[in-house]
Amino acid sequence: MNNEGVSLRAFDRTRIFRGFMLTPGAIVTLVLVLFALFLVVFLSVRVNDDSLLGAGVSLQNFVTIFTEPLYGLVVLRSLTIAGLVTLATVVAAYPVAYYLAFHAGPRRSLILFLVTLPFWTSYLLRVFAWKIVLAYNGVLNSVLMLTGLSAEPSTLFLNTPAAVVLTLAHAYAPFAILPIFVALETIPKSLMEAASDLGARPFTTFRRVILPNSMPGVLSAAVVVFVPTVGDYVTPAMIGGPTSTMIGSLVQAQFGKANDWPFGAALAVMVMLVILAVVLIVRQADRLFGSRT
Amino acid sequence: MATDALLRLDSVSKHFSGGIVGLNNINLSIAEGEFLSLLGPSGCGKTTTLRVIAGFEAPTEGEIRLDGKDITPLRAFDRPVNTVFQDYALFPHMSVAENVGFGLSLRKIAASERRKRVAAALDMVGLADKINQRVQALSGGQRQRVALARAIICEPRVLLLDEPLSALDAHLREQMQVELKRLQRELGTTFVMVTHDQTEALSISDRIVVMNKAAIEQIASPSVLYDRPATAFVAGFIGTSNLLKVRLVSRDASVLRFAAGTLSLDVPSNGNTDLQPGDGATLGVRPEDILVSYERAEGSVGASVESVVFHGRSLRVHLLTEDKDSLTADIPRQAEPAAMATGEHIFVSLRPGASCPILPS
Amino acid sequence: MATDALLRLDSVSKHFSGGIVGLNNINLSIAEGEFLSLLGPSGCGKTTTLRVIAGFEAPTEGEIRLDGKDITPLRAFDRPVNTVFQDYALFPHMSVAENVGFGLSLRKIAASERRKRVAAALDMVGLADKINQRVQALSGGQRQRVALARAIICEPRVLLLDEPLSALDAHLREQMQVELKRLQRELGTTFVMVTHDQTEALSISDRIVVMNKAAIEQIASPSVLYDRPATAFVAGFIGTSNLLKVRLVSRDASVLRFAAGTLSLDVPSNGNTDLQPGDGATLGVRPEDILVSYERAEGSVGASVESVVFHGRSLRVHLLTEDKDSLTADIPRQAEPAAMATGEHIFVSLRPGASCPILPS
Amino acid sequence: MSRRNIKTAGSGWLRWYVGLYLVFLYLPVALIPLFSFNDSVQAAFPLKGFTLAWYETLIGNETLIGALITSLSIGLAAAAIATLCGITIAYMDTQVRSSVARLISGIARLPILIPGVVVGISLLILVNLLGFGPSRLAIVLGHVLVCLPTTVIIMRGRFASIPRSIPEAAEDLGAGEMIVFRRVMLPLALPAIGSSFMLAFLTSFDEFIVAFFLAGTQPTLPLYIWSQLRFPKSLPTVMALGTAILVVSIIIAGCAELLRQRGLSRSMSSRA
Amino acid sequence: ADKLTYFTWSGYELPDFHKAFDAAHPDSIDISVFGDDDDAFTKVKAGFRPDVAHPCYDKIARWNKEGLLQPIETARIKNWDSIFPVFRNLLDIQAGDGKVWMVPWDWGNTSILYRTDLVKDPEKSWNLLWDKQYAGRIATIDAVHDTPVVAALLAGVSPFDMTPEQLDKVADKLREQRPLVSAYTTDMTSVEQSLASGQLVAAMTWNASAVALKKQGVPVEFMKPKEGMLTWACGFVMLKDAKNIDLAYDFINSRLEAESGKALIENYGYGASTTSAFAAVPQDELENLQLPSDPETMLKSTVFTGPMKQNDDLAKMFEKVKAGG
Ligand SMILES: Nc1ncnc2c1ncn2[C@@H]1O[C@H](COP(=O)(O)OP(=O)(O)OP(=O)(O)O)[C@@H](O)[C@H]1O
Ligand SMILES: Nc1ncnc2c1ncn2[C@@H]1O[C@H](COP(=O)(O)OP(=O)(O)OP(=O)(O)O)[C@@H](O)[C@H]1O
Ligand SMILES: NCCCCNCCCN
Ligand SMILES: [Mg+2]
Ligand SMILES: [Mg+2]
Repeated sequence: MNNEGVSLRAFDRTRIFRGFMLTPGAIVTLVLVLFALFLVVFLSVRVNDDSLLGAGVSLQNFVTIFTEPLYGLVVLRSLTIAGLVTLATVVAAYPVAYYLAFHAGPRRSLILFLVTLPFWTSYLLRVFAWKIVLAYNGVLNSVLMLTGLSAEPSTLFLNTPAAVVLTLAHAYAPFAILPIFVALETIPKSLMEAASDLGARPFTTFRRVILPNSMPGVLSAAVVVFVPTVGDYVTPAMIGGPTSTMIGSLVQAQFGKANDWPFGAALAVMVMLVILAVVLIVRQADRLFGSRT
Repeated sequence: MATDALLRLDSVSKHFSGGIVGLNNINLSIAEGEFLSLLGPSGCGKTTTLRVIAGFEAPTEGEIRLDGKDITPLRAFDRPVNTVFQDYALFPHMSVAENVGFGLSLRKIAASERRKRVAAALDMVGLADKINQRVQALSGGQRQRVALARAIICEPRVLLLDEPLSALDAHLREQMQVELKRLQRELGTTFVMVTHDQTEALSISDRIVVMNKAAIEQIASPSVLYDRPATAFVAGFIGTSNLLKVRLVSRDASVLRFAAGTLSLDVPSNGNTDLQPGDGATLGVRPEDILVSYERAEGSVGASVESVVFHGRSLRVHLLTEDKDSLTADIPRQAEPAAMATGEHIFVSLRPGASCPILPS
Repeated sequence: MATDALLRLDSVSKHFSGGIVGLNNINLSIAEGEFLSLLGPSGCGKTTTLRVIAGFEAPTEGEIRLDGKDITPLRAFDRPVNTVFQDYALFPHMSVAENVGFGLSLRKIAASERRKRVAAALDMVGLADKINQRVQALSGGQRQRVALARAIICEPRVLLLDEPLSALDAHLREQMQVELKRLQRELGTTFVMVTHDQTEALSISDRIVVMNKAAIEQIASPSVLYDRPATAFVAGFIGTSNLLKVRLVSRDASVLRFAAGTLSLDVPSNGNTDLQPGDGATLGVRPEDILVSYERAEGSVGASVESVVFHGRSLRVHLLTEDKDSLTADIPRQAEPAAMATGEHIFVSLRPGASCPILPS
Repeated sequence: MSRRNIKTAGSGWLRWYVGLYLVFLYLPVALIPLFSFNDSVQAAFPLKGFTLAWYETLIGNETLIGALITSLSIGLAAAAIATLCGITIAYMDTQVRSSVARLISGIARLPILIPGVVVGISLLILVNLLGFGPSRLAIVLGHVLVCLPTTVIIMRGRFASIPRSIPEAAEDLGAGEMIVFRRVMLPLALPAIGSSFMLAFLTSFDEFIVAFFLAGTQPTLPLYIWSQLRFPKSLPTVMALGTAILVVSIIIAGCAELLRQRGLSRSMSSRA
Repeated sequence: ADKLTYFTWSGYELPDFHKAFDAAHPDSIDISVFGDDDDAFTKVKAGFRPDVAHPCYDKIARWNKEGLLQPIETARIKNWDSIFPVFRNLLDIQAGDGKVWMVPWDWGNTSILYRTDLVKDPEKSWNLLWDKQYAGRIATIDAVHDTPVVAALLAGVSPFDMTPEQLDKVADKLREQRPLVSAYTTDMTSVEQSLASGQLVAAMTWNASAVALKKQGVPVEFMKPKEGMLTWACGFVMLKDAKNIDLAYDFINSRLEAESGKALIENYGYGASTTSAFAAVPQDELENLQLPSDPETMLKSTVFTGPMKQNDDLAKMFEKVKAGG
């Protein structure tokens, strides 16, 4: 009997704990996330009449998106640029995370700090700094001319997709480093020893044991970099020039200059679905390759 | 430098941070094709020894030679050595087959050949039907066998085994021992195995290294180790021996007569010792060499039964003699008194002809 | 419902995804204060049984009762049960002391009292000097002992031990067995221990459950299991028995005379059996019950020595009889022929008075 | 010391790489202090002359200090809430695995897909409906939404990589779910928690578009900087501001690091 | 006490512009800023509710259509009569009955700012922004009422009212320009930096940029294209449910003080809407800033960016062209 009372209390405690654990997430997701999601989906099937929520119900927005080649083109361009950014960011960040996880020793927290420090300055300011680097009379051109690699300054660095990739790869550095670092850190040392023992040189150990086991982190990093990049509009606008116009700018413009919220929402829904598809495909591919994500 | 040694550890020491001594001046040379076992209490440095040989730990001092060449600076992957890890260290992202085939795949062995050898290795460890399973879904013993297959398949010059059979039942274990021994003979591989199972060490090894407190106590063949342990520690560790403080009473050409209190012990001298009557010594008396009886006989001593433990073929009996010596005896179940019980009073004598190691006092 | 059972498993089955059967209709009742061992080959479901009792796996079917109450729906922390995990599962972010003290700290035990009990528990497992170490810096056997101390310290009603001594040498192991047994008696705790060591199971348990392929083969006390195994599997598993196909030749009041080819075997009948002369049966013959000699005697059979393995006190000899039966014999080293060698021809007979289990054919 | 030759062999090029990477990270950032002392509105080479004039304009600039405080408090609050949500959602998803928990975890990772404008507009509508309108609180909510996917993703990865037998062992010793969480899983997830918090804070501290829509009359630092950047002649002042933030964060983090190391060296003495 | 909420272009919140208000109501204003008035409109449409906002004239129709505004009584605007008649009489601000939707405050010009050293003696025409030899070194303003208006002028189409066919012509003109443009932007900081560095040789800017660059000694000229500069005007509106009407009037009034306009002229080089402000600025300074003391005459040679009937269609088209469609 007594026992029963005890376990009942424990049962309640579990319930309370679970309730407590669910509450913050539930409030945030069910109120904030669902509201935003609902609004964008709702708007996307409305007809623009310049009012807050549009009028009627129609799939016309989607018809427009799928019939005008421009949108496909811009989405493709966005995916390409975001893909490149993700690739560049993750590939560049991985060795740093690796170093942090396995080699940094007592310097680990210092380097972690150094890695995040630049991001305390405003993003806009950093973009400006990149402009100074890439500009006509900028650092890069000066270096090229000083080293004799080029005779006259190039205007080709700024306002190109390459500039966007560079700037974003810089901007998202900690977002790639930290998740990969967290994943690498959890790999038992004995796995690497086992691989080495079986004759795997460091690179093979890396490729066949460390990399697959860090894939959860790499994927997290990729998602955290890729997804917001696809929808970014500030960076392309500031440093990318017209050839870098991404889907985010179009969405943004529909909500601003063009004042067609329903169409903007439809574009947003479309992008979300495309990104979701990309992420799911990548995750599936990763499963096929046997990762344990 | 012994030229016939395949592997040599020269004055190898390993100090961990925090002042912990993992290995203290280990000297060891292992011949090609030898089956060497490391035996010793928990924490004595067995795993550390293997790790130093495999190349996972750099010795703080000393060097490791393979074929006479100093391999101390070589990395693990450059040493023709494979390891079965105490905690298995299976790759969680690979299937059983991928784990086992990993080493081969590094050696650019054709896929078909690889498949064949993986299947054969898994067959050997009795896991042919688990070939495509995830390693997480395996039981403890199954994991251990996968680890074994993974290391063996590479046919290294030296195979290091860290308690490779500890999770297996006696049956499977004996089977695996036979397999290991066969493999070792067939491939001519040198095996260095850590085990905590004395019988296993005695039955499978060419030589046994007994370690204690980061150092080597004795290196010898199983029978020498068993019959002539160099130290009381070894005697105690190998045979669950009773260590009896005795005095030499008399000696003739072939027999030494010792006494411990009223218990008299006749031990074949084997040309042994230069003990003189009256000298003290320590005698290692094995449990199976102790006879018990309900009747007093000459040279026997009375004792009370402290506890009786069923061991299957025998009963392990803990006794306290009238001289307050604690003794452990293994009594065959068929022998009399068949049903010994705690608290009974009996008489103890030494089995005639029992060869008891005489140890430095 | 047996009223005196502390713990009951009623028709418990566990199916894993992928159609793997972990447990198949297990019925088991364990009395208060009992020491029960689970014995069986690797992968037979021992760990799964413990996990079901501890509350980590919900049985697919069946229920678990404690004190007659159905605890199947209870979570692990609500069960007065503690576990020593096969892979230790020590908390990597805590020191040895913190690991061991974890359970107590949950029970709101004063810090001073806790420190005392932690020290005592570590003392018991021989790790008093490692109290403030990180668990990563421990050897395999040391970790296992920390896991043991961590589970024991809580004094649960039922203690589940999954191969708790597998990483320990015989010496320490026997010491720990004695400690476990003492603890169990003192605290009146019920122990359910998985082990792969037959001797350990026989020596420490009140009853032994032999499992095979997710099911129970036999539940019995050690001596009954040893002397009267219910199945050939149990006989083979427990005693490394030779399973001989025999025919009953004749019988009298006390002795059954069997024959396997030219080998004749006289077995005490123990009022056993209703076999009639001419009937076939399987006899479990233990290695230590096989006698070898260089001379033919009545009822013996010729055999050749296939291999000889040194086991310390005895030699394990694998034999092939003239009738092509494979036999394993344990020959005391003191017995003749003392130095048996592979390829020799000898004669085999059954030790008079040996009690051989007669198994259903 | 013990595993030196094993661990650091082959790390030579890696060290170089990390060095170069740091140069890459700091190259543009280092220009900010440089031009903040340059006596010219144009942020271009060659440098004109040294001046502290831009810093003088910072001092006593109440809007700026207000914006800084607003951003810091919003960043801390949003990062704390997002990390809390990330921890709880990921934990319930990977450990308790109820269908509700999984659903929430799935939804929580979606906002990363929603364009910032949409987040800004919908939350503006929402906070008006809720009655408190654009304000710091509104921005905090917006940033929680923006950071949530990141924190959930990171925390999920971490919790999933802890062997199941660890929480099982704790539970077995009598720890209820809360204690398993608090005493075992949480400490084991600490590095990930730090990472989550850091990333969430950085995101919030830098976020612009959502903040634009949700800001009432208290601008965040990015809003302030952005409005200043529309004035070409404010550029050096903004550079000075960026430099000041950099310096202060170095000092704060440096002190924290010193304290931490001192604490660590004490606990390290018994370590391997 | 309640505070006035004022939503304005960043940079237009300076206390110098409403000293009188601050003196009368210390610490009674909360300011929120925006970067372009499209964003401002979006935020207000989504529910942000300031008392007074500061959009430009061409957006008034849009704000009105959404029902965001309430009329302002000119009778309560002390200096109403000192506002230049051109601005006072703007068509779209009339709310009838002595009421207006917007009180004009600032105005200025949009044209090509070019490097005199890098572009030698250009034809005085907007066509410079279509000149292939400067491909990649041209920037133009990213707003409907700027670049598309110019494109319309060059295509010979009225920017303020066009047929769909004419809109297509404008689109073609814009497409023609896109490959040459290095950036569509409203970020004058970047544009000025780029002009100064030589990355850009010519860009569409507001006149303040010309003033600033010249002051730094950069060799630039603010062109007077033969098709006409663009002239814009902005002003104050009162939101429908403004809570602080009295404060709002006081605020607008303070902004129409001469010294407020003077501060505007002297700080940014933009024109104030009041004659009194112009009177307060020395003549040579006005000349320096290329500000005519009478916008009336100036407007004869410039194009006033009033409401565009097809604003939304143009905007959508412009977005597509920029994206490459
Ligand atoms: N999570 C799982 N998923 C699928 N199969 C499993 C899982 N866990 C265990 N099994 C399988 O169930 C069977 C029983 O496993 P269990 O761990 O109980 O074996 P065991 O008797 O403890 O063996 P050992 O002595 O080797 O530890 C094994 O065949 C194993 O492969
Ligand atoms: N990384 C380490 N840091 C500090 N001490 C260590 C480390 N690794 C091992 N030790 C200590 O060194 C000693 C030897 O450890 P080792 O693992 O070699 O023991 P072992 O003989 O394999 O024991 P077992 O049979 O229990 O596995 C132990 O006391 C252990 O605590
Ligand atoms: N801060 C710059 C203000 C420029 C005014 N914009 C003009 C828009 C024309 N309608
Ligand atoms: Mg070990
Ligand atoms: Mg098991």
